[in-house]
Order: sequence, then C-alpha cells, then structure tokens
Amino acid sequence: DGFANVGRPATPAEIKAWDIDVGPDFAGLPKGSGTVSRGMEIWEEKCASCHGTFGESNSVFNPLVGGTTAEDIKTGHVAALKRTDFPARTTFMKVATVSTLYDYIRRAMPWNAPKSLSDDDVYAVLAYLLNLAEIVPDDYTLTDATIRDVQKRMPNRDGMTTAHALWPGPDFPGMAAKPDTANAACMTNCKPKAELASQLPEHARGAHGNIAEQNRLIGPVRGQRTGPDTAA
Amino acid sequence: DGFANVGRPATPAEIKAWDIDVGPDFAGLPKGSGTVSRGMEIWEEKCASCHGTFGESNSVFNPLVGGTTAEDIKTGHVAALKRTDFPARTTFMKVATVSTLYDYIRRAMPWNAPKSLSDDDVYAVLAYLLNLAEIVPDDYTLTDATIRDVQKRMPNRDGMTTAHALWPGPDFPGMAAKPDTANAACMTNCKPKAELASQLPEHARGAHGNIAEQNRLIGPVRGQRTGPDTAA
Amino acid sequence: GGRAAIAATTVAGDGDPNILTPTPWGSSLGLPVAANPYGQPSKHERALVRRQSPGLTQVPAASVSFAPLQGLFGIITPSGLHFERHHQGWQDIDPTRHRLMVNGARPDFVKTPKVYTMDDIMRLPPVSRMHFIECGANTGMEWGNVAVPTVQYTHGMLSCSEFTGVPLRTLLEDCGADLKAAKFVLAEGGDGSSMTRTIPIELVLSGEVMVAYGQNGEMLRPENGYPLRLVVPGVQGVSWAKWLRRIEVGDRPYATKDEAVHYIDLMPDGQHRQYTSIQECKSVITSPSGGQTLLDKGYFTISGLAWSGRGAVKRVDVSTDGGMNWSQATLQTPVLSKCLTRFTLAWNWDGRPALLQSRATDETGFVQPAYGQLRAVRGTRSIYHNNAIQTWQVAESGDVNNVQIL
Amino acid sequence: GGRAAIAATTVAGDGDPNILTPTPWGSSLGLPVAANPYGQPSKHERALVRRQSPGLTQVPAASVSFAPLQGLFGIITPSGLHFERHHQGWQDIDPTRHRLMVNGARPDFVKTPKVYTMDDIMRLPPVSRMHFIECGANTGMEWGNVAVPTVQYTHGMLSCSEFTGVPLRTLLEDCGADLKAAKFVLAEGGDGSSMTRTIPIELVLSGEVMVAYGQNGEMLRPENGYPLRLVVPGVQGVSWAKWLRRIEVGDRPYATKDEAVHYIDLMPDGQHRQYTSIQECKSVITSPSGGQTLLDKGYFTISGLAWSGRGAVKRVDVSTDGGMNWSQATLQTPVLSKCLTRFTLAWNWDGRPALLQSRATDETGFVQPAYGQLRAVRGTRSIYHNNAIQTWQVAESGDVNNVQIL
Ligand code: HEC
Ligand code: HEC
Ligand SMILES: [Ca+2]
Ligand SMILES: [Ca+2]
Ligand SMILES: [Ca+2]
Ligand SMILES: [Ca+2]
Ligand SMILES: [Ca+2]
Ligand SMILES: [Ca+2]
Ligand SMILES: [Co+2]
Ligand SMILES: [Co+2]
Repeated sequence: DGFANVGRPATPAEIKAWDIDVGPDFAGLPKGSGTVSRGMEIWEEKCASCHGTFGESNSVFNPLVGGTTAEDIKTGHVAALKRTDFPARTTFMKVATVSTLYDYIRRAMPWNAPKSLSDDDVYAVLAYLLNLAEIVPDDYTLTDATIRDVQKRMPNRDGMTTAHALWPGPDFPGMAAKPDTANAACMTNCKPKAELASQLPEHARGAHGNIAEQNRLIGPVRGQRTGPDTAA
Repeated sequence: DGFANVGRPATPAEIKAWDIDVGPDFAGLPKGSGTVSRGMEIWEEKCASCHGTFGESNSVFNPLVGGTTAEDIKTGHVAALKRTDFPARTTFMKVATVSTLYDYIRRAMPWNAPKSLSDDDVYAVLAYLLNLAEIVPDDYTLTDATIRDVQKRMPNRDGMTTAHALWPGPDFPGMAAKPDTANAACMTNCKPKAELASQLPEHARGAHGNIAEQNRLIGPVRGQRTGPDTAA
Repeated sequence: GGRAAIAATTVAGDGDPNILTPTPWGSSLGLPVAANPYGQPSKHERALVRRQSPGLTQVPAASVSFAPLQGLFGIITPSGLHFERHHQGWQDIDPTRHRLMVNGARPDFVKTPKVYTMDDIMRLPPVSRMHFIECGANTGMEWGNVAVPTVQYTHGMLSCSEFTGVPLRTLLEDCGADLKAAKFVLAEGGDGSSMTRTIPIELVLSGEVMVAYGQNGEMLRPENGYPLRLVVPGVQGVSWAKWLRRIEVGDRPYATKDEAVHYIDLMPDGQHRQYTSIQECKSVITSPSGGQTLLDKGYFTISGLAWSGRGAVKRVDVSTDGGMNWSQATLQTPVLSKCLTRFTLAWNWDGRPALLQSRATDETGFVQPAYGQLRAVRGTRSIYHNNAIQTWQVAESGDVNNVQIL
Repeated sequence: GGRAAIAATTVAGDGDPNILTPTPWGSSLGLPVAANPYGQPSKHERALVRRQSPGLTQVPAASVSFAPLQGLFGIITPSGLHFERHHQGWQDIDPTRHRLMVNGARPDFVKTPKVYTMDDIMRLPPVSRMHFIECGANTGMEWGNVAVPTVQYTHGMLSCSEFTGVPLRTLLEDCGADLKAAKFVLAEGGDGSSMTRTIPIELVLSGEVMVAYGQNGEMLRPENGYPLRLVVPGVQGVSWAKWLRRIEVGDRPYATKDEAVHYIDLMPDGQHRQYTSIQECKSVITSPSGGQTLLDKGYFTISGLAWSGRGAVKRVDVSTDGGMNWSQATLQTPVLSKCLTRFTLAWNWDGRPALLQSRATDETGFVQPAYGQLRAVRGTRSIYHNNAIQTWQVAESGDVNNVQIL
C-alpha cells in the first residue's frame, strides 16, 4: 500500500475485545440473559448508591426511571414530554432504543468501574431497570432474543424525528434541506421597538460568584462586584 | 478627537522623567560632567564586580574594553575586525557612537540597579571607560561639550555601513535595493554532487544534554541518546 | 453591580507617580530565561480561568467548564482555557500504550482492519487547520429565559484551535474500506465512558474529518483527548470523540447513548430531534458583555466572535438599540471555514442605556435568528443548538447585563 | 546515537495486551472538570520545553531560551513554549500601573504628547493578526560551521502567534503626530534595560506595526512583554520592544546599544552592517531533524516551517539528496504574510543515507540561499540573519544529524 511500514492488521481477538457496540438493529449484541431478580442484586450492590434504589435519584445524575405510563407503552410516545409543566426528563422518557441502554451500560457502567460487568450482568441489570420502568414484569428474563420484544414496548420508541436540517450527512427520513429559521439581514428600522422578554433575576446575579474576580484588572471594562472579594 | 475619553496629555514632568534617550547627534544629552578619577571610584564600587577592573572580564558579559589601537583612533576603523584570527569583539571595537554608551549606561547600568546613577555619575563612569580604552587621558573631564570631541576619536567611528537591503524603511546612505544573495529555484540536476562542508564534531553531541529526553515519546522519530537518562 | 473604577483623563500635580518615580520593574534585574521551561500567564491574569456553572450538573466528572470568553482576544483559544466537557472524567493516557483500531461493522466494509500506534499515526501525511468546536449544549441554559450572568456561562462551551492530524479518509483508504458501501462511521473514545458517536461518511470523504493529535502547535491537552481525538469541523463537540481508540465503518447510525438520550432536541410537540449535529451560524459580543461595567463614557470597541458549522462567516452586523438598526462590523483576518471569526465595531457610548446585539450571516446566506424566531419553531425546552441573537443591556451606570429580546 | 526503538508491524500471539486487557483509562473514572482551571500539557510531554544552549551566554538573565521546534505542529507556537530573549531578565509588571507615553523628539513632531493606561489602549480599535517573530541571532551559532545538534538550538529563536493590539499609527494620529516630518520612531521598554530600537515610519504608516497586548487569545506572557509589546511584522525580534512604555517620534535613527553594538552584522571587510532588520526568506525541516532517529524504513512525512520578512511564502521545495534534485512541498493553509507557513512532503525512506534540505521562495521571488552563497557575500563572522538552507543528514542507522552543504 501507499504507506509502507505504517500500521498492522488487527487480530480477531483484538477486534472482539474492542468492537463492543450494539446497534438499534441489535447487531453486535452478545448472546446471554439475565433475570430481574439477579438484576436487583447487581443494582443494589453496584448502582443504587448513585442512581437510587428505584433509579429515581438525581444526586449524581438525572433520574433514570419515571415519567412514563402504560399508555405511553401503547402509543410509543411519552405524553409527558408535551407538558411544559413537567420539567423532569428521565432516561426512560427519552430513550427510543433499548439497544442504547445495553450498549451504554456495558461500556460505561458502573461509572467508577466501567466495563467490569459481564454480558449476563448487563442483561440482568437492564432487566431490572426495565422492570422499574414497568416495561417488563417482575419475573422477566431478558435475553438476546427477548430484547427484541422489549423494543416494541419502549415508551418513547416513536419519539424521535430526523425531520430537521441539522444532520450534515445523507438524508434521514423526513430530513429538511433548509434550516428551520430564516432571519433576514434588515439594517434599518427593523422593528418599532426593542422589548425585553427576559432579564437575569436579581437573586441569580450572585449565583456565579463575584464577577469582579472573573474579569481582568485592566481594559475597557471591569467585572461587577456580585459577591465578597476573596483574600488576595 | 476620534477617541473620546481615551488617553490624556502627558505633563512636562512626565516627559522629562521618561524621555531619556540620547541620540548620535547628542539630542537629549543632559548637561553635566564627570572626571576619569571620579569614574574610577564609581566603577570599582558598582561595575568592576561584573565587568572586571579593566572592563576586560567576560564572566557575565563580553569584555567592554580591548582590541583597539591608537592607529584605529586615527583611522576610525578597528583593524582587528578584519582579522579572522581575532575572535574577541569588545564593546569598544564595535561601537561607533559615544552617545550610545552614555544613553545605555544611564538607562540600564548597573545591571542589577538600572537608572540608579546620576547624570554626572554617567559622565564620570563613561570617562573612566574611555580612559581604559585609551581614548581620553587620565585627567580628562567628560562633559556635554567635550563628548563631541570624544566622538571624533572613537576607534570604530567609521566602522558602520548601511549599504545593505535589510532595512525595511527609507533609504540609508548606500542602501541596496536588492538582497545580496540571489539563489535560483533549480529543480533537477542542480549540481554534480552534495559535499559536506561541516559536521557536528563528535565531542559536541553530548554538549546539549540527552537529546532522547528532548524529543517526544511517540511519533515517527525518537531523540538520540546522547547523555545519561535522568531518573523518571 | 456598580461601576468599579474610573480611568483618569486628567492627572493631579506634576503627573502620574507611576511615571515620575522609578517603577520596580524599570529599576531592577528581572528573572532568568527558562525560569519556567513551560511558561505560565502573568499572575495578574488569574481572573481568566475555566469555571463551572453552579447547579448545572451534579458531579464535576460529568460536567462542563466554560472558557472565559469575556477576556479573550482574536480567534485562537489558549489551550489552557479550552472549554471542558467530560462524561466520565478526563484521563492522561500513556501515549506509548494508546492504540487506534479501524474495523468494519461487517467484514466486507473494511478489507484489512488495522491497529495503529501513535508512532504510525504521526507518520501519516498530516494536515493543520483552524476550526472552532462548540458543545451542542452551548447557550442551552438560556433556551427558556435568561439564566446566567456572563458570556463565560452563556457561550463559553466554545473554543478554537489549530488542529493537526491525519484525515480520517487517509486511514480508511489505508485499511481498504469500501467507501461506496460505507454510510456512517462510529467514533469511540478510550476513556471510561468509551463515548461513541455516529459521523456521516460525507464529512469523512470530503477530507474534513481529522484524527488529530496536535492542538495549537503542541499535543492535545489531556482534557481535550490526549493523545488522539476526532475533529469534525462544523459539528457539535460531542462528536469530536476524545481519547479516540476506534473507528468502525458502518451503514446505519448507531443510536448511542449520546445520540439517543442526550444531544437530542425536544420540540414543542413532544418529539425529539435526533442526530442534530451541525452548529448553525451564531455570534456573540464578548466585550462589553454581561457582568461587566463600562469604565467611562466615550469611545469603545464592540468586539465579538462569529462562526458557522456550514462554512465561512460572510458578515456580522451589530446593533446598539436592541435590533432596530444595525451596522456592519469589521471582520479580522483570516476568515476561515468552520472557524471562529473575530469582529469589531467602533462605538461611542453617550452614557445612555443601550442594547447590544450581534447578528452573523454565513456563506450559505443563513442569518442568525432572533430568540422569537427560534422559539417559534423549536419552543423553549430544547437544551441544544441555541444560536439565537444574544442581547447585552447597558445601563446608565455602565453596568452590562444579560437580557433577551424576541 | 543509535536507534531508540522499532515500532511493531506485526504482533505476537492473540494480539496487543494494550487492546486485549482493559486499559487503566478505559476502566476507571477520570478527573473532574476544572481540576486545572488553567490547563497544562500532558505529563507525557515533558520533553518539549524551552531550553538554553550551554555556553551561549554567560548569565541566564541576559540570554536565550529556544522553542522546541522538533516537536511542534502547524504554525501556532503555544505561548508556554514561545522562545525567550531577555537582556535584563523578565518582569511580571502590574498592568494597572503600566503606562505608555507617546512623545516627539522635537515638540513639533507630536502636537499632544499623551499618556495611555492599559484601560485606554484596550479601548482603542484592535486588530488581530498572525505573525512570526524571529530573533536576528537565530541560527547565529551556525555561521561558521555546525555547532549545535538539534533544530531547537539551530532555529528555536522562532515563534508564531496571533497578536491583538492597536496599530501604532492609530496612537500617533490620536496624539496629532506629524506623519510627514516623522521618519523614525523609537520604541522603549519598561524593564530594567529599557531596551530601545529605531523603527522606520513606513512600517508604522502601513498599519503593520502594532502595540500588542494579546497573544494567542490571552494577554502576552510576562516573558514576552506583558502587558504591552511592539509587534513589527517581518522585522527581527529585538525591535519588538517588550514591556513597551514609550514611543518617540523622530527624524533620524537613534543608534541605541542594540543597534550600535549588537544586532550589527560583521562583514569580511571589517565593516558592520548597521540597522539590519528584515528577516529574509528562510525555512527549516523540523521533522525529521537533527538529533532524531527514524524508527523504521518506509513512509514518512517531511514537515517544516517557512517564513519571510518580506511577505507571504510562495513555495517551498524539498531535497533528499543534498540539493541536487528538488520536489515541491505542500503548503498548509492559511498562508499569511510575515507568518510561519507549514510545509509537508511525502517521503519513502529506503534505508539509505539521505541529505534533507528545504528551500523557501517568497512572494517577492527571493529564494532562500545556500550556505555557499550567503558566505560568499557575508563571510562567516556575522552573528545575525543567517537564513541559509539547513541540511539534515540521515544515516543508515536512521540517525539524523546536523551538517552543512555549500
Ligand atoms: C459512582 C456513581 C455511579 C454508579 C455506581 C453507577 N452510575 Fe450510572 N451513571 C452515573 C453518572 C454520573 C451517569 C451520567 C454519565 C454521563 O454524563 O454520561 C450515569 C449514567 C447512567 C445511565 C445513562 C443515563 C442517561 O440518561 O444517560 C445508565 C443507564 C446508568 N447510568 C446505569 C447504571 C447502572 C446499571 C449501574 C450499575 C451497574 C450504574 N449506572 C452505576 C453514575 C453512576
Ligand atoms: C551585576 C552585573 C553587572 C554590573 C554590576 C554592571 N554591569 Fe554592565 N553589563 C552587565 C551585563 C550582563 C550586560 C549585558 C546586558 C545585555 O545583554 O544587554 C552589561 C552591559 C554593559 C554595557 C554594554 C556592553 C555591550 O557591549 O553591550 C556597558 C557599557 C556596561 N554594561 C557598563 C556598565 C557600567 C558602567 C556599570 C556600573 C555603573 C555596569 N556596567 C555594571 C552586567 C553588569
Ligand atoms: Ca512500522
Ligand atoms: Ca406512535
Ligand atoms: Ca478616560
Ligand atoms: Ca575611515
Ligand atoms: Ca461493531
Ligand atoms: Ca527623546
Ligand atoms: Co456537550
Ligand atoms: Co535577539
């Protein structure tokens, strides 16, 4: 080839070790299985400290579970996502593809010991999460076969759209050719007046420390004093 | 003006404090005087430790004095500068303008206490240096008037040329419009063979430490090991 | 708030003591060369550092630190101030042990899957190019309303560097990838998160996507992926996989966690836009900006940054009356594709309230939208891709504050 | 010398343990954001620092530290690795107390001599531009013969940054300088040496000369003149007065110490060329370069830097046979005036001895000279402005060494 003596063929064992991605079509999914009850054991030992007993904690990260309904499992759309009075967005409210969870837990969780779970452990703990989300029953066994059924019950499985212009590659279904905003470069008398729609609430001004100490000592401006000066 | 509220007029006292340059036409030279013998006192107290009793030391910098002759004072050219067997180049061998020394000593010397000399001190210590360089006699008094006579005796006063193309501004006397080299971008068979004119002497290879430790641990190359490895 | 100080336009007595009396630095011997073999900023510059936004994320190893845009000049971001976004902390990888694998999702996609050492990669034909990187979540806290006080927090997930590396296309060709069958590649990091993102093959074929090891003349910083990261010009930062260990050639997107659960944009109808990636044309005034106070009336320079994920910035307009009237700003050179562009405009502040805005247009003719326009189509609940026109309100006191205008 | 290591092109057993067994960085949680509010290079990059050349000068406060060009990429020099040249040490000046004065050598040269604070200067209309800076003494140790082993020491008094500041012309106009009568300006530093140099007014009038405070996005580093230095594109570094405190408008050159005793070029006839200032067109291969060893036969990229004090680089040719035959190299973009330009050329090393050279041509048509040509006119005793073609000899062992060819 063109680059003599640069790089070498990967061995099959090397590819097996690193090619761990699992796709939405389940390509790459390893054989294996795990029960909800085995999953609960793993969860309580290795996950609950960060994510809470029911996956509800937001002490280290957003809640994983919550906000989905039996109705969502039917429709494939999480209804709460339409409600502006429902700010929480849990993982199960958003995720459309169960493969995503298998893939991610296997590569990255537990956060402080990534890649320490066996493939079966991942099945088990995912089964437990699916059970917490009321997608599978308590006695469920998740396997490389049953996971395909689970996909059909994911609450937000139809919640994604590619109908936008922000993908730089080949077309996705419904992908728009044109950006969704179309401002014009008006130069004069562009509107009758400039009205403020939002201002920083007074209480939020000090929430980022003393801004005087986040600006240079010289220049055309200084930072506003929004908190106590630290000792020099 | 165009930049409202930016900058302010300098006061006369401020200009006096900072406009300390002395030009080759002696513009900016302060009134004052100093004798060789007063200069020797200052020299021994404040200069000799670095430059040597006779300005001959090269322990912290090149020698200031030496390499000039009575004949040079006549011709205005330091003859030793033509000799390839005379590597030393002292300050007095090079400097064409006595103003340069007054200006520089006043602004920068002593090195560790710049701007601590009075104008008269500068006259005195310069008188002493001129005496060491055998340009003025032992009983000389250097003043803002006599310095003009000294200029006529500077050994290398005619040793400068502006006949070159490396000045980016308006013409100097003799300034060349064209660069002094004119290589051509020959592409093939440009010469019969490539002969080495110089190579790094074996003994110099280790003089810059262990080059292995001056190159990255990765990449297309490594540094050669030319000295002991330091402990990691 | 409140004005911090007023610069003197006149001087008392004979003049300024800083001129009339010897300065410490003008009357002493300074420090030797190589006192710092790797140099540091002045001790007087300590205000300009990366900072977290309190309450944004729960744990700092899955968080963001923002670049102090309020104090930066030109277009290059000093690498020590490059914004950070980690999902599982940053690692300082031993580069002699780091490997890059190129493989195919199916055997026929890549004839010879290969492993490259850093030695190998750094031997291949390199390119050097200047590009911006912006997190898709930049300005995300401001979708619904004003939330944070300064440009560091509103826009500081933005940096710009000269990157050096090998076009990914070169590596794919070296492995005999089937560039007809390939539609996507997966990029995977070597850190704990083994972060993965899907990249469209078009950007790879164009030669733009780069496997980079150099940043601003030296190696990438550990926080930015040392020794290897993907550079995907124009695309949000999360796709620029750090600590890059693997590239897989495939024919469909991968729906990885950071393209199926995050970096998806919630629309008013409850659907999420997936695979949003381009950073659309955007700009922001960095001086004067939120949390600052103008020292004085009189002459000022309004200065800021403009960029577009679709190419070069064509022009930037600036308004001082909240978008009723605009003036064309000067663009500093070089103006490069998918790179920050610095703009400036002269401004005489008469001491009356003002509303400063900048509006960029890119080479495709796309004009940066107002908040009203953006919200009309995307609502207020998307965390990502907020490229709305930023407004800074200047009060009579000289105080500058973050406000929004539709 | 001797080859340090050989990269593996095959692998034993099942594969590389760095792939088959979990890596520490792939199986642990990393460090939080803002662990370093101002970031540092990887600990694995400690080899790349500024270094002195032993025996070059007697005291390190009047000396040089060289930039490690052997390990740099692209054109931007990280500010922490910018070369240093101090004559009286470096100072970390309090910027609130720093002043810039503009005055006239005679009252009629400047209508209103002025004092500017840093606040004032940073309010004036800024420009940002990328330029190289090269010490006039760069490669000075090599005039007579090969003296030093690596490109850090042969060419490391060279750096390139994006500078931000105010055109000096703007300040002169603001003071009402008589730009007809003015022929030269004097630039003066605020350090102990109060370094002074004469600058031709033409460069000021063209707008090129800049009173700069920004370097690569942040403030100048203390070693490079914080908070203010002159930038004189194309001209040797000594004219770029650091810690700039004063500009005087005059009508004749000043014959200051560093233009009357140093930075003067000794010619064979015993005369010194005075006021030599332009850095003529020059280039050097930085990889592979002196003191390095090629790891292997096979594909390599020859990479280096080219620059000219007279404008943009037009082309660079590379020879692997000591100048008998040449190939045109690729120039990385952007190619800017009076700025470093990175060039690259593909090279398959067959394991036989080679002599690597680069030869730059600038937009004026000037071609970088060979040593023989330069010495024919200037002899061997000038310390300054050595822009001769550099040769690196590649031995069969892979060792690369510094040699000279006429
Ligand atoms: C030490 C704390 C910690 C532990 C233990 C932990 N996690 Fe996590 N988990 C996190 C953090 C933090 C994130 C977010 C990472 C990011 O920003 O990408 C996360 C993310 C996740 C996500 C993705 C959620 C989303 O919306 O992106 C899943 C699923 C998950 N964890 C499951 C698990 C499972 C299963 C275990 C145990 C086997 C586990 N976690 C153990 C801290 C932890
Ligand atoms: C602590 C050491 C030290 C002391 C004390 C000192 N000098 Fe110097 N001097 C130096 C150094 C180092 C240089 C070179 C500075 C540079 O690199 O620009 C120098 C340069 C000079 C030069 C310029 C020489 C040239 O060729 O550039 C003159 C003239 C000079 N000194 C005179 C004096 C006088 C007069 C005094 C006392 C009043 C003095 N020096 C005290 C260290 C010293
Ligand atoms: Ca090899
Ligand atoms: Ca549906
Ligand atoms: Ca003022
Ligand atoms: Ca004569
Ligand atoms: Ca795969
Ligand atoms: Ca003067
Ligand atoms: Co992000
Ligand atoms: Co120099």
